[in-house]
Amino acid sequence: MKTHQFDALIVGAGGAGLMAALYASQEQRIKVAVVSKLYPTRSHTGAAQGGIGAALGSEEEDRWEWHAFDTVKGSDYLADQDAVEVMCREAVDVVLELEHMGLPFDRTPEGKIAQRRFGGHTRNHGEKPVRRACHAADRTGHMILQTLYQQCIKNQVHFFDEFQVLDLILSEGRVAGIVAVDIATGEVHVFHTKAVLFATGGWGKLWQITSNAHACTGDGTAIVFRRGVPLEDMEFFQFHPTGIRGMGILITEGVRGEGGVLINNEGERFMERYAPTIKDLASRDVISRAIYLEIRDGRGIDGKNYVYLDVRPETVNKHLAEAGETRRIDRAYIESKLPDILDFCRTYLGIDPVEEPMPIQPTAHYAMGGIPTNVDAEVVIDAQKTPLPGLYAAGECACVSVHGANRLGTNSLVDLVVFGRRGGRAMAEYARNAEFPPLPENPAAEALAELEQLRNADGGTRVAELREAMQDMMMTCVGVFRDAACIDSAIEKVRELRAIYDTDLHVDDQGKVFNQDLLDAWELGRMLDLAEATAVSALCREESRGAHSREDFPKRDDANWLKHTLVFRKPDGRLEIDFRPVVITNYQPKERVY
Amino acid sequence: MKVTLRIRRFNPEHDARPYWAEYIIKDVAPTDRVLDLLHHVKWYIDGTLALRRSCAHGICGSDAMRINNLNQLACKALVKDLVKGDHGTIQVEPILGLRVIKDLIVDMEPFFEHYRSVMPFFVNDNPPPDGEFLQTPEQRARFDDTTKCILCAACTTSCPSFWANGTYVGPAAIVQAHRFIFDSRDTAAQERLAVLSQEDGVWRCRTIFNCTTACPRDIEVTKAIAEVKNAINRGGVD
Amino acid sequence: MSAVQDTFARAGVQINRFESIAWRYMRLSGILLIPLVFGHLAIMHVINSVYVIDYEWVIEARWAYLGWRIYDAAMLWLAGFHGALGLRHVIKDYVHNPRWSFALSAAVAAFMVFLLILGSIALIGAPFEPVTGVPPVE
Amino acid sequence: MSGLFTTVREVFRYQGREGQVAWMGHRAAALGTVLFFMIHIIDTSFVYFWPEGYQHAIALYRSPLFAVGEMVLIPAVIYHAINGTRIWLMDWKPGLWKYQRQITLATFALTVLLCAPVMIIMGGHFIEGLGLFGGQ
Ligand SMILES: Cc1cc2nc3c(=O)[nH]c(=O)nc-3n(C[C@H](O)[C@H](O)[C@H](O)COP(=O)(O)OP(=O)(O)OC[C@H]3O[C@@H](n4cnc5c(N)ncnc54)[C@H](O)[C@@H]3O)c2cc1C
Ligand code: HEM
Ligand code: SF4
Ligand code: F3S
Ligand code: FES
Repeated sequence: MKTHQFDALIVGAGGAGLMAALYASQEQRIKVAVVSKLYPTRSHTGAAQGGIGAALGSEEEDRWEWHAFDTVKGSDYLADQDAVEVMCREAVDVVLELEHMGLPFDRTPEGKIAQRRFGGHTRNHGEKPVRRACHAADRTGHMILQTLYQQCIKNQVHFFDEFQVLDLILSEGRVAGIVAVDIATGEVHVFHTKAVLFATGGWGKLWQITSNAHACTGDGTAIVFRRGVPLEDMEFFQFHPTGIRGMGILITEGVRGEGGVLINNEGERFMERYAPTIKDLASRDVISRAIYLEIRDGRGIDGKNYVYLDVRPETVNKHLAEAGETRRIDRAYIESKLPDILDFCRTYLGIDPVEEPMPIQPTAHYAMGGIPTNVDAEVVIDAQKTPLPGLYAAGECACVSVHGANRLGTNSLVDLVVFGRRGGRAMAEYARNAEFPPLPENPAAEALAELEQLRNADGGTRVAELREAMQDMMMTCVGVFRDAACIDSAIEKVRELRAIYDTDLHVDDQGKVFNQDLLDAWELGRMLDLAEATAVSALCREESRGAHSREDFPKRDDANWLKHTLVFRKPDGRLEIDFRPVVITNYQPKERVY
Repeated sequence: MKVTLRIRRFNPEHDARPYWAEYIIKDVAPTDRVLDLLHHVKWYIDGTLALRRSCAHGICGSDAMRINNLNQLACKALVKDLVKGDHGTIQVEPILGLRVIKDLIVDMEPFFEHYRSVMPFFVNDNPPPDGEFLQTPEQRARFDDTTKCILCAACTTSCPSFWANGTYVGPAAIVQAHRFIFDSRDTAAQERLAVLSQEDGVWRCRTIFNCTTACPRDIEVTKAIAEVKNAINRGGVD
Repeated sequence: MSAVQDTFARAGVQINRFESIAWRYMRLSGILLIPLVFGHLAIMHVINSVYVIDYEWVIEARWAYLGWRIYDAAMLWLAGFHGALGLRHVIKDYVHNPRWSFALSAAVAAFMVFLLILGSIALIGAPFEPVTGVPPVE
Repeated sequence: MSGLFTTVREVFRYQGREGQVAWMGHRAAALGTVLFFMIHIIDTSFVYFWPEGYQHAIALYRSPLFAVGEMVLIPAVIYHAINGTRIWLMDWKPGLWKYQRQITLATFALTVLLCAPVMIIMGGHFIEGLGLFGGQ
């Protein structure tokens, strides 16, 4: 077993991890390294399409306060408004900083960063849509990830690529290191450190249909959870309304922005019934619910579990005419605005969206909840926001909370870079002043024991079977719609699956080199933890807010539920719930109408 | 339909040399990805099969491999384009010119070493402006194509010049350099051109075009390389 | 795993003029060789043939004229360098041991220089009238 | 891994398109041409250094084996020249990459077109030279 010593360690090399790495490594007096199970440029940040929101006002007047209002409203008033203010204020600065790092944003004719409209982003507290999403074609996330990685190379950040982190080491009430396995050799390494920042991304793979990558298994979140850190707002998981049927590949909101409409099996534009004013441009949670209701009432296409997203020029023009607009679109326009989407559909569905409607269904997309932190990305471990010294988290795995019950499009990328930056700075500052805590004896013992147990698991259930059972269960009972009975059965089921996992799992590969079979099994263990935490939190929240829709409690209930949930895992494995009030500064909760 | 999947397999812990393994997979849909077939093998037949993948839709660059003797992303190669009729064979091998670690996984380090050698990062040491660096849409369009690269290595490992000699920096590194050389905001074009003008730089490109065919992002790789060659010969950009 | 890399290590290098010139030379000489080689092929292999060509023919039909000597010299030198540089490509591709690679390239270069001198002496030195007493081709 | 062996094997396995075929041909033709070029300088220099030797060399060139070699060499040179022009064109005008397949196919076609009459005439010389039908 190898042991390394670094003052500060970053786990995960997506947008949040790389931004933190850049900032932490600017502090010359400390040694920093990044540990990532994927090669950095493979991180899921690269999949983000639409844009990054910042009130730059390149194209028209905009203020960060308006951005903050939209974010709070989008969150169904569950976001902490102090954090939202920090994010929206710093967004402007951080986007310019990205540009100074060479990020190739699209340009306005004057040469400024180009911005476009996006769902929920408005001028002057809801007056009308505003251009706020800074973008590089429909590849914004790719550009952010590449740019940050390039800067890390320039600044000679130390990387441990394809090292999977298995455990967090605590000692004397603070962080002492992590345990990771070098995937290429199977060797376990211990990293002795003063500070750790988790930026391990989301866990869309808990669900069957997801826009998330195979690597999005929520490892970091589950690791700290097992080490006693609570998880905040786990019941809020965003379902994006438009994923390619059966595959979950994301079809950006931009399609509807360009005039695309949702159609059921009767050829009806059903959003007219659910959101009479803005119809297909209502917020993500509203549309996902509407699609589900259509499917449930047998109005899915062929009675199956999907509907159509129709962006054919004739359809769009018909609706434009009905709406009294003069604008008309044609084939060439669609080709120029949505090249990647057309490519996905042509490649994977063999259909041309210009000629045929796209079969879509809601797809599990984004974790609003996660590891609770304050605005400096310090992980806090109770309702009083007590920090755990040396532990930080940023990006999708963390919950600051700026997204509350429903994230606005473009706000995740902002979250990554703003809080990645703050976290990087804060951890460097901490690591510079702190002493190395002593490493406990055999720091990797638990992780090693777990790996060995899994390696030798020779029961009768394959990892994939168990994973599918979990994904299926989450999709049915902890998806867009929930109710107590179904969630209850999900909790029971997940505990059953956990029992099988512990006693009857089968792992084929006993080797060391690239033993992905073993690591898949290990990841499944983390996902089961998160599935249980999600279901338990969902059962607890007896109201409907944002992405959390309880059929047995269809109304938002500010009197009882304007608060965050914190789910704790006790050493014996039991889960407990606590609450934390929402921070409200400027915007009092109102009914959310668009 | 039915597909026989022939996979070039190698486990350094057991095998002296790579061998072909065949798996017959039933009920394959024509729209299935090769990645789906590989997953089927890995999840339900033999968990020891090793391959890199993550996004599953051609965005992350993990799963470039040689499918029916052509470099492709397993997640973008569909069965219907590889098999005609209702039974056929699909052959999957690791990409060429890099050491095979296990099954479809190769050692990417030499590839990334070439990548890092071309200074693939934005350089402009002047104090930044208050706002953004201004750049016209035309200046931005000049290097748009090469910003799309996902570092999948499909191009470099399809290049006979790279197969012949791994010291050639390879098309991917040149594409990455191109992205900065032609960026109006960047100030280190000369340094990059100097690096690429060395023996193992652009001259090793013999205009074979395998790279352009292989690129899953439809980057005009050979064109980018030629532009860099011309820039070197002219002593700079424009 | 990737360790810290000195990413600016190669930043001090200068443009490699030799490679750039060699590369351009391949193109330029190629273009110039087209008329020369095609003319040569047409005269020697298509219009005439090895069945016509012999010692006397070469002197009388061709080297008796200074123009043809210059023509051949141009072809000799252009193709000589072109071929040698071309062989260097091939050696660099397939011979990875730097010492072997250098030795082979040097050998090719030396041999090519020898050939160029040999050819040039012949072109300059050959008489403008055929020497008598050379037996006919059997 | 990489090297001569891999390259030779893989250029026949890998489904490269026109460009790969064109390159294989270009290199093969080039190697053949240089080899011949080297021999040819030596024998031609005999005109000055050793006229009798030159006559021997020509006698050798008239043998059927060399006649066949000549029939391979000439097309090789023609192909190398035309394809060399294509390479030069593609490098000089990178924007042509869109038509690279067509241009490469045109290179092949042009080679065949040019070689056909040359081969016919040269074949004629050969048959004549053999003297089967009287000849000189
Ligand atoms: C298809 C799609 C489109 C999107 N579009 C937008 C958009 O337009 N705008 C927007 O704002 N947001 C968008 N999002 C959301 C946003 O992209 C993500 O929330 C964000 O990229 C997450 O970044 P991250 O840095 O937190 O994590 P990731 O980028 O997911 O990175 C996670 C990192 O952690 C590492 N890691 C994980 N587990 C371990 C472990 N055990 N050991 C070591 N390393 C580990 C991984 O290797 C990886 O490097 C989109 C998301 C998707 C899926
Ligand atoms: C007739 C006109 C000719 C043209 C237009 C021409 C063109 C070219 C070009 C452009 C190249 C460079 C290829 C590259 O960089 O990838 C080349 C390579 C080469 N040429 Fe020529 N050439 C001609 C004649 C010759 C002759 C007569 C010889 C023999 C002496 C020759 C030998 C070579 C060799 C050995 C190479 C290297 C091959 C390789 O790298 O694969 N060429 N030629
Ligand atoms: S240029 Fe294309 S093929 Fe090459 S690494 Fe980049 S994306 Fe892959
Ligand atoms: S295949 Fe290789 S030779 Fe050049 S054009 Fe592409 S890099
Ligand atoms: S899995 Fe990401 S590119 Fe194929």
